[in-house]
Amino acid sequence: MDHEPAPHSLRLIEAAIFASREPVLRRTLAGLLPDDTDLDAAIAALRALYAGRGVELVEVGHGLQFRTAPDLAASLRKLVEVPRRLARAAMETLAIIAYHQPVTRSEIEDIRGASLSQQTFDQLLEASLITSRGRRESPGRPTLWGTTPSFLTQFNLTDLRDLPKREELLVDPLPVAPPAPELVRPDPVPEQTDISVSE
Amino acid sequence: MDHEPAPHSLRLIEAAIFASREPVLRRTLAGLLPDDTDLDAAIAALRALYAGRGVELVEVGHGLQFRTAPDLAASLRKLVEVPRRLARAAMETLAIIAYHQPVTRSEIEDIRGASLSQQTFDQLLEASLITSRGRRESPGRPTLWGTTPSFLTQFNLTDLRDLPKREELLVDPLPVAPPAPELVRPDPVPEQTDISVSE
Amino acid sequence: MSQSDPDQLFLQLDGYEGPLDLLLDLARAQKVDLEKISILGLVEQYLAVIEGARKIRLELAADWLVMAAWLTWLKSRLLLPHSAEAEDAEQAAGTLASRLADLQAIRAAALWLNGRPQLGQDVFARGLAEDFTEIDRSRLRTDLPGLLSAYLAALRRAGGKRQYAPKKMTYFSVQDALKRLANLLGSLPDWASLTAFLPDDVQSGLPRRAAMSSTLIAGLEMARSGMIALRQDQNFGPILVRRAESQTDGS
Repeated sequence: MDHEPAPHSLRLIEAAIFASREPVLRRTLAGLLPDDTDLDAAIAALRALYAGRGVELVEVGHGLQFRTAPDLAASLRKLVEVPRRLARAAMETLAIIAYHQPVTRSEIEDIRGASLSQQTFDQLLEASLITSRGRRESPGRPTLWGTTPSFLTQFNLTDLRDLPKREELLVDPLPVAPPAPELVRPDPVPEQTDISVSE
Repeated sequence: MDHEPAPHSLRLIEAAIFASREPVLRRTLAGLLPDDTDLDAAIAALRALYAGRGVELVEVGHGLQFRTAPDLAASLRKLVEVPRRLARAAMETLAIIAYHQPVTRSEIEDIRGASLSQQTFDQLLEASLITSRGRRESPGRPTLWGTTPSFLTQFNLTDLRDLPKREELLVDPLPVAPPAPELVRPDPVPEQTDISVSE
Repeated sequence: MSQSDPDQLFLQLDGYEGPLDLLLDLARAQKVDLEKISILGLVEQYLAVIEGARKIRLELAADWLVMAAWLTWLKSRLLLPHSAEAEDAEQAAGTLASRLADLQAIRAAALWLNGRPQLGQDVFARGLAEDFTEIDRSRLRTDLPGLLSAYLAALRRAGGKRQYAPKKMTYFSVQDALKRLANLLGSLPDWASLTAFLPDDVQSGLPRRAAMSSTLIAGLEMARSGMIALRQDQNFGPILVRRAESQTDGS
């Protein structure tokens, strides 16, 4: 790879994305640059610059963010405080909400065939992964639930459309479910690496 | 620039410094790396990697941290306007001036039933909401105050006549003054003063 | 984990997130496509598990038993020779199969999500964020309703406050006291308390004390010039006053 010494634009968007803890929207970046700058090209150049490094540029939830490379996770967990992973019930509830949103609580319970514990629900709310989305105009006017932008950010998704389709999910026979009761997922190896490059 | 694919150590300290919430001490970094790693060389290599870029590796106290390049600060600065609210006393004073103009300061105090602090008054003057309107030809020749065109703009009024009439505002009667002999001002608000509409 | 160990079995039941969860696991054990699964075989396995669990503990959660009852019904209908009821059962079995497929899809989705590098778990964002935001508070935020309610508030407060306006005090002066004492003295035959000479409209408080001291000073003045006599029988006792016996008979 041979590229010129980074031009001012490249440095500027690098600094802008680097400075922020949250993903930076493309239009924010565009606002920093002269009107005639090719933002996509600048982003691509920046991504290339960080390819294979300890920190990578990823596109999440309509914004850009630098993140540490996934393969360094084990070493970094020693350094950075990590919250508890979501339990299986929470993950499944989250998946239902992601796929069926907007969805009521009783619909979630129907799909899982189990009642939803308050604790699980609170955990998802506290982590800002789900939020209320109005009410369904049916008897009792139950609250509808959906995922938040943080959901996209947390799971490294650009868009809800990044979620695999149902058919894609069901092609392979599922890994045999771990024998209960302590359903701790044995850290599945990420299938394909995260960077959802949008070209 | 041609450098070898960054070795694991370099990537690891890069990610560690990036993700850490505080500047990272050298000995913390050393703890992450294999014992035989030359930490100083790794840090120097990392610093070189960022030289001239939008982000630089700096040493603060005994720790290392990334910082955006100082020359970019001006471009990254983002001005957020958070308009102030007028304090209650200022709002009341302004309202009295709007309805009773031209009005002297001591009349304002009489109407509000409270003394007017210079600070409140200055705030209105500085915001160009009120201005002096000559003097009353009475003992002491007190200054008369009135609202400005900025006042109209600020409140989105085309004319002072757009203000609702006082009678329209007073849905409830004012508290009845006690009948006592000690009443100094028997009729507090002159009936006619309403809005001094300037035709 | 041996299936024959009943304690183990119960423990296992405890780990499932409801009957559907267990059914899905049992179905997957058949290692065929969910479309082609033997519902009848599934039902039998479920009932066997529940039966086994009930032998250990009677207090099995209601939804396990509700499902067991429903599956028993389903099984009996499925075994019927072709009839209207058997058709109902076919339909119910189909519904069950599709619910299991839905749950399987969700489980797969949860696994897929869990396999993503999660922010804060597997990948980390900048720890020491920099903030370039500058806040400008120079503008005013104002609104007309605020102005109007402020006006009303001011008027109301002023109206309610009037009763507290301090009244102008005009104290009973020594001059007043001299005059009053001189006037009233003529009508006084004998010793009388000095307080009797206080004006009628001072009842209490500061005005009364002021009038009291003015009257006393006036009394002392008049006593010195021999017009009256003063007497006080004891410390802090009432001060008595009387017209002087004669102009020459001084104090």
